[in-house]
Amino acid sequence: MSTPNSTRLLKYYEALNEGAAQAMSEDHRVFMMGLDVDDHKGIQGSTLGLVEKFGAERVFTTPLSEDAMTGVAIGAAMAGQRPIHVHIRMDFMMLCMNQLVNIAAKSHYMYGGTVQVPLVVRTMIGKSWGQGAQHSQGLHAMFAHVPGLKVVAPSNAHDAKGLTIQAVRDNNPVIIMEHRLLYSTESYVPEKPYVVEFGQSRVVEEGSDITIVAISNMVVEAIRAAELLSAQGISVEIIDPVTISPLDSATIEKSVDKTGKLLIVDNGWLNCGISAEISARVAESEIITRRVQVKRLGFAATTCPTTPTLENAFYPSPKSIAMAAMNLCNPQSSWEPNDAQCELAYQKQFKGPF
Amino acid sequence: MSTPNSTRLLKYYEALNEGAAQAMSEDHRVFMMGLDVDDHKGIQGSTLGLVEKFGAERVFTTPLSEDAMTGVAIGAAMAGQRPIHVHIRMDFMMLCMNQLVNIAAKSHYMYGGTVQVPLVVRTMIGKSWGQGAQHSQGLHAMFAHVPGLKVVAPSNAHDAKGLTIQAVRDNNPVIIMEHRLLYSTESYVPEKPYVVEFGQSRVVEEGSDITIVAISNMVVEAIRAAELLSAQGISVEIIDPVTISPLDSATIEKSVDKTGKLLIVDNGWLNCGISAEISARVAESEIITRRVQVKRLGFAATTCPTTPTLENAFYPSPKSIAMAAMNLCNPQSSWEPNDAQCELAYQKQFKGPF
Amino acid sequence: MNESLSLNARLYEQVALIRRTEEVIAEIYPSDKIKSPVHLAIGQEYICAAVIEHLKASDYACGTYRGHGVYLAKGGSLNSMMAELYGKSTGCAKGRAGSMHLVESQHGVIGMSAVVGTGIPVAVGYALAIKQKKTTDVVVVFMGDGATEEGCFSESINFAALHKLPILFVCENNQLAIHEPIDKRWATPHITQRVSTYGIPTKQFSKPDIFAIHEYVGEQIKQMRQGAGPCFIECFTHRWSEHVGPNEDYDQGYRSLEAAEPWRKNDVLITLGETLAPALRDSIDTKIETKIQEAVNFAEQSPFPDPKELYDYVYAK
Amino acid sequence: MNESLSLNARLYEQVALIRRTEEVIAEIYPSDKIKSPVHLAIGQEYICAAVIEHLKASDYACGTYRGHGVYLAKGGSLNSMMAELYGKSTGCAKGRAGSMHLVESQHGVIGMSAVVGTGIPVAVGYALAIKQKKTTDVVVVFMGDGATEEGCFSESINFAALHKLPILFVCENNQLAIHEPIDKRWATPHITQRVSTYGIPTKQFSKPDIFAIHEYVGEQIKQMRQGAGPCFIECFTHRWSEHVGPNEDYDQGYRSLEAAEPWRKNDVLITLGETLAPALRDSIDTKIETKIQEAVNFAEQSPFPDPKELYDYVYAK
Ligand SMILES: Cc1ncc(C[n+]2csc(CCOP(=O)(O)OP(=O)(O)O)c2C)c(N)n1
Ligand SMILES: Cc1ncc(C[n+]2csc(CCOP(=O)(O)OP(=O)(O)O)c2C)c(N)n1
Ligand SMILES: [Mg+2]
Ligand SMILES: [Mg+2]
Repeated sequence: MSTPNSTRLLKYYEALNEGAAQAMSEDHRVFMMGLDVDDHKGIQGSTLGLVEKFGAERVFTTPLSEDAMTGVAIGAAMAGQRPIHVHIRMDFMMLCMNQLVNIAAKSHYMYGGTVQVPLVVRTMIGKSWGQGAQHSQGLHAMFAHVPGLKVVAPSNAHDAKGLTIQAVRDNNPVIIMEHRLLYSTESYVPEKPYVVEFGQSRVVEEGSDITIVAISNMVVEAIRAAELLSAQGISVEIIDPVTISPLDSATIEKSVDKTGKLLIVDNGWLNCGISAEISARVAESEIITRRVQVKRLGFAATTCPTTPTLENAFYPSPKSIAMAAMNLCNPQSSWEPNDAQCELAYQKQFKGPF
Repeated sequence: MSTPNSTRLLKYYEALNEGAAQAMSEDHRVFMMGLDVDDHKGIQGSTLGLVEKFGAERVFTTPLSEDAMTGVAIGAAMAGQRPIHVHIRMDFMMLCMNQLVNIAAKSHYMYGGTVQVPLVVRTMIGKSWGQGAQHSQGLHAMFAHVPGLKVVAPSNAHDAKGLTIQAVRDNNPVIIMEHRLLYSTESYVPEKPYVVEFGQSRVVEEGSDITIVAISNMVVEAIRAAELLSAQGISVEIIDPVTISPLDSATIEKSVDKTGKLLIVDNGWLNCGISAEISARVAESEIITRRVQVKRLGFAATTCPTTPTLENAFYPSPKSIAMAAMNLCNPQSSWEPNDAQCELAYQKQFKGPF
Repeated sequence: MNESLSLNARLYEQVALIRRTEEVIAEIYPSDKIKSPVHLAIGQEYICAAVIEHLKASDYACGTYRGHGVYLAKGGSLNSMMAELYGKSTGCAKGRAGSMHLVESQHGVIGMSAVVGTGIPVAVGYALAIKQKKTTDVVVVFMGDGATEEGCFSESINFAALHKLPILFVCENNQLAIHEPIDKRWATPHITQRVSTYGIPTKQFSKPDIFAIHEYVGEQIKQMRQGAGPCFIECFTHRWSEHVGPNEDYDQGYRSLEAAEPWRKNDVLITLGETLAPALRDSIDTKIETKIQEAVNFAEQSPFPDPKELYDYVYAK
Repeated sequence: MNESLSLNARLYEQVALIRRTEEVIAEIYPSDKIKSPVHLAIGQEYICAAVIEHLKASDYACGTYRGHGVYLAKGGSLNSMMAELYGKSTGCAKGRAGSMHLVESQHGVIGMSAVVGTGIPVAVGYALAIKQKKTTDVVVVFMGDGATEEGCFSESINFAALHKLPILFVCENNQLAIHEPIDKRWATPHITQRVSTYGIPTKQFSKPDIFAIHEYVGEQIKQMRQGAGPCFIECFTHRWSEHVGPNEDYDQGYRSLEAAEPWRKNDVLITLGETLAPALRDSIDTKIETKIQEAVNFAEQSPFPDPKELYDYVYAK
C-alpha cells in the first residue's frame, strides 16, 4: 500500500474492526447489523467489542432473513442512517440480489437523484478446509455488472480499514468483499481514521517484464509468484485494482503499455468476470500503443469441491501464477517451481474450518 | 438461421408456444409453472392454450414466491420431472438467485454426479414504453458467470422453438432469455419438433470487413446496421452466439481472424458482461494470428430510464452500431446515417407498454 | 389536505382527487403521451385516503407500482406526478421513473417499486431509522394481496414486530394478482390471523367502510407514536380497471361484472359524496378539476430531459 | 433398520448409531483427517430417528448441513458418509460435498444444503413430483428454528398447503442459530400456531418424547399417503455441541450448562436404552461400534480423487 506512515502492525480483522469503530464514533448515524455481529466470535473478530462500545441499538444481529434485512438496511439508509450490513459469506448474498440490484443500485437514478442509499455491505469469501460449493464464492462480478453499486476488495489490513471508512462516508451502496484467508495477515495501519479512495488501482510492486493484476487475496499469491519469478530473472509489476467497480483501468493500461504482457488473476470465475472486463478494457485502450499478450487465471470453471486434492486444483496458486506468467514471457520455457517454494501463504496461517 | 427447410412463417411467441407444446407432448414429465402461464394473455401468447391442452396439473400459475418456486422446480427436476419455470421479466429472477446459483448450478457437481437438475427457466427482457429500471434488464452475464448453468438467447422464431425443445431435453438447468420486442417477429419454422444445438455460434451474415457479434434482439439491430453499412461499401459478418454459456467462441475467433475487427453488441451492460468475455476470449485466442481492433456496445452504464429521450440514448441502435462499426473500419470517417434510415425495427411492430 | 374541512369532506376530497386524476390519466392514455405502464387503483382509493389522513408531513408512506393514490394522499405534488408520467424533466423523478416508481421525499413519499413486495422491507427500514432517531414519526406501507406471498413479507413483519417498529402494514386485498384469483395462490384466506401470531394488532375490513378503517388506524397510529410497535390491516377491495392500462376488462372472462357489482354499487366516492352538502361537494369537485387540468398543462408544457443527462445520478456525490 | 426388532429397539439402534457416529467424528476431528466443517446434532438425534422410522425406501428425506442423522436414519451408507467427510473418492458425493452436503439418491436422501432454508422448497419440489407421478411416497424435510425465518419457509408452506403435497415439515427448534438465541430473532414463539393458519395439521413437542413424535408422525404420514396434504411439527430440542466443530462450548458464555441440564438429563439415548434388556442393548451397541470402525477404516483406506477429475460433473450429459 501507499507508504502508510505507521509503524503499527494490525491484522486484517482488527483493521476492519477499527475502521468500523472509528466510523461509528465519528457519525452517530452509522449502525451495524447482520447475523452474529454481536456474538462472542464477532465475525472472526472483526466486530468484536462493537456492541459493548456502541450498544445493542447500533450493533445487532438479525433474523435469518437476508432478503428483507437488505431491504431494511436500504430503507434505513434512504431515511438518512448509514447502515453496515454484514454477511459472513458472499454466497449468502444471492438471497439479497433483488434488493441490491433492483433497489439499492437503482434508487438514486430511478428517483431522479432525490434519494440516496449510503449502505455498506460487508461480505467475506471463504476458502479451504472443505468450505466447498456454498461457502467459497467470489461473486464480485455480478455486483460490478450493475451500475449504481460500488465494489471494493481489500487485499491487506491497511486497505481493510481505509476502505471501510471510505465506504461508510460514500453516499452509495458499497460492497466490501473481504477474504477469510486474509483475516490473519498483518500490515502497517495508522491509528487515526483515514480513507483509501475508491477508483484507484495500486501498483503494489513495480516491474518491467509483465503486469500481473490480482484481486483480493490473489494479490498475496501474486506477490509470492513474483518472488519465484524474480529468481528466474523476470521482473513483475503487480497491480491491485482495490476497487472492482468503478474500476480504474488507466493504471493497468499504463503498466501494460510498458510491459506488453498481462496476466489477470481473479478470486472468482473467469466467464463474464472482472478478469474479462480488465482484458476487454485493455483491448479497447486508447493508452496502449503495442500489441499485448493476455492471459486470465481464476477459479476453475467448476463448482468448488471440498476435498483437498480437487480444491488445490480449483484455485490459482503461486505456482500456477508463476508458470502462467513465465509462459507469457517465455513460451518456450518448461520451468516449474518446486513445491517447497510454492507453499501457499495461507497454509502457514489459516487453521480451518471456518 | 441455418436454412430451415420450412416455408411456414411463425411469430416468435408462437414458436415458443409450439416448442413447449411439442416438448410436453413428447415427454409426460415436462410441466410448466410460473405466474400467469395459464391466464387469458398466456405470457404474451407464448403459453396460450397449453393449460387447455395439458391440464392444470401440468400447466399452472404459482403464488408470488419466486424464491421458493424456483426451489420447487429444482426439487421436482431432481426427482425426475422436467419443469419449465416461466418469468415474465428477467428482473424478477433476482429473487431466484440463491436457488439458481447455490442449488441448481451446483447440485450435479456438489453431489458427485448423483443428482441432475433438468430445469428450464424461461425469462423475458422488456424494452420501451417506459418499462424502466425494473422491467428492462438483460442479466444473462450473471448466469453465464456461474459454472453449471446454461444460458441461451433466441434472436428469432426458429431458434425460439429449437432452443426450447433442446433446453427441455438437456439434463442441466437452462435459462432461456427471450426478448419482448422479438415476440412479434417472424421466421420460417418447421412444424416437426427439432432442436437448435447449444454451444454453436451462428454466422447470420457473411462479410469480410468487420465482425459484429450481437446478442438477442441486438441481432436484429445489427442486421439493420449492416444494411446501412453495406450502402457505404462495408461488408459485415454478423454472428449470433445463440448460446451465451457455454459459449462457442471459436466461430467468433475464426471470423475475427478474417476481418481483424470486432464489434460486440450486447443487450445488457458492458461491465463484466458477455461482451467483455467475448473480447477476452479473442485476446487469448490461439486461432487469431493478427492484431485485432475491438469495440463493445451495450446498455449505457446507467439504470434504464423511462422517458423516451433518455431511453433512446440508453440502448444501442442501428445508428450507433453502424457508426461504431464505421469508426473501427475507418476512423477518419465522419459518416452518420440519416434518421429515416435508422428507424428501429421494433418501432414499427411493438405497441407498448407491456 | 384542507384542515378546515370536516373529516367527511377531507376524505371525500382525497378520494375524489385520486379518482379523477386516474380517470383523466385513462382518458389521455390512448394518445400515447403517457409513455409509462399505468396501474390504476380506481375503486380502491378509499383505503389510502382513510389511512394517510392520520399522517403528518414528517411521516412516511410507501405504495406500489399502483401508487398514484398513496402519492397524492401523502401530499405529493400532482404536477410533478403528471409530468413524471409524461416523462418530463419536471417530473418527481425527472422522467426516470414513470408511473411505477413514484417518489417525493419532501413529502415523505417513499420511492415505490415495480418489483412486487420489495417496498415492504424498505419501508420497515424507514421505521427502523425513526426508532433510531427517536422521533414519533410513523410509516405506512401499502401492498397487494399478491405481495404477501413473497417471503420478504413474512420476514419484514417478523423483524418489525421483533423491534417494535412504528409501521402500519396495509394489505389491499383485491383478490387478484394480475388475472390470477387468490384461491390459486393462497392456501387459506387467514392472513390476518397469521400476522397476529407475530404478536401485533391486526384487523380485517371486509367492506369498503372508510370510516371504520379511518377510526381503527387512527387509534393504532396514536399508540404507535408512543412506541406500541407495528400493526397490520387487511382491506378487502375491488379493482375496477384492468391490471395495467386504462380500460376495464370484465369482458376478458377471468372475472365477472356480477361479482364486482356489490363493490361498484358501494363506491366510496358516491357514498361519501352523498354525506356532503351538494354545494360543498361541487366546490371541491370544481377545485379538483382545475387542479388536474393545471397538472396536465404543466406536464404537456414541460420539456423532455436532454439526452445528455443520461449519465446523471448513476452515483450520488 | 432391523425390522425384527421391537420399536423401542429399532429407535434405540438408530439414535445410538447416529450418536456414536458423531462422537467418533468428534474424536477423529482434531487429527485434521476430516477436512470438512462438521455440525453435530448430538442430543437431537431422536427427532429424525422417530420421524424417519415411518419412511419406506422410496420415500424421501432432506436434512441440512447438520444432516448426519437424517442421512443415516434414511438408510444412507455409513461407509460412504465417512469417506465423504474424509474427502475420499468413495464418498457419497465422491469427495465434492463434505459433511455439509450429504446425499444418497438410491436411499431417498435428498441432497442437503449449507445455505440455511434452501432445502425446504427443494423438498417441496420432490413432493410435487410425487403428486404428479401419482405414487404414495412422502417427503420429510428437516430444518432448524433459524431456517423458519427465511422467506422461503413461508413461501414453501403456502405452496405445499395450496397443492396438498405429501410433505412433512419438521422444525428442530434448538432455540439457537449459531450463537444467537431465538428471542433475538423471533417476534413471538408462535410458529406452530402460525403454520396452522395455512390450514394444515401442526403439532408442537416441547419435550424430548420420542414416542409421542413417533406416534403423531405415523398417523400423519399414513393420511398423507392418502392425499391429506402436508403437516408441520415443531420439536423443541437441545444441541449439545458447539454450532460447528467437535467440542462442547458451554464455557463460551452465550448459553449455560444449567439451562441445558433438563435436556441432558433426559437424553433419549439413555431413557430409551433403559427400556431395553441389557443384553439386547449390548448387542446393538457392539454391532454399531463394529460398523463405525469399519466405516472409519473404509474412509481411511479409500483414495483421494485424482486432481484430473476436477472438471467431471460440471454438466450432466
Ligand atoms: C417479484 C415480482 N413478480 C412478479 C411481478 C409481475 N407482477 C406485477 S403486478 C403483479 C400482481 C401483484 O398483485 P398484488 O400484490 O395483489 O397487487 P395488485 O396488482 O392487485 O394491486 C405481478 C405478479 C412483479 N412485478 N414482481
Ligand atoms: C442463508 C444463510 N444465512 C446464514 C448462514 C450462516 N449460518 C449457518 S448455520 C446458521 C444457523 C441456523 O440455525 P438453525 O436453522 O436454527 O439450525 P441449527 O444450526 O440450529 O440446527 C447460520 C446463521 C447460512 N449458512 N445460510
Ligand atoms: Mg391484488
Ligand atoms: Mg437452531
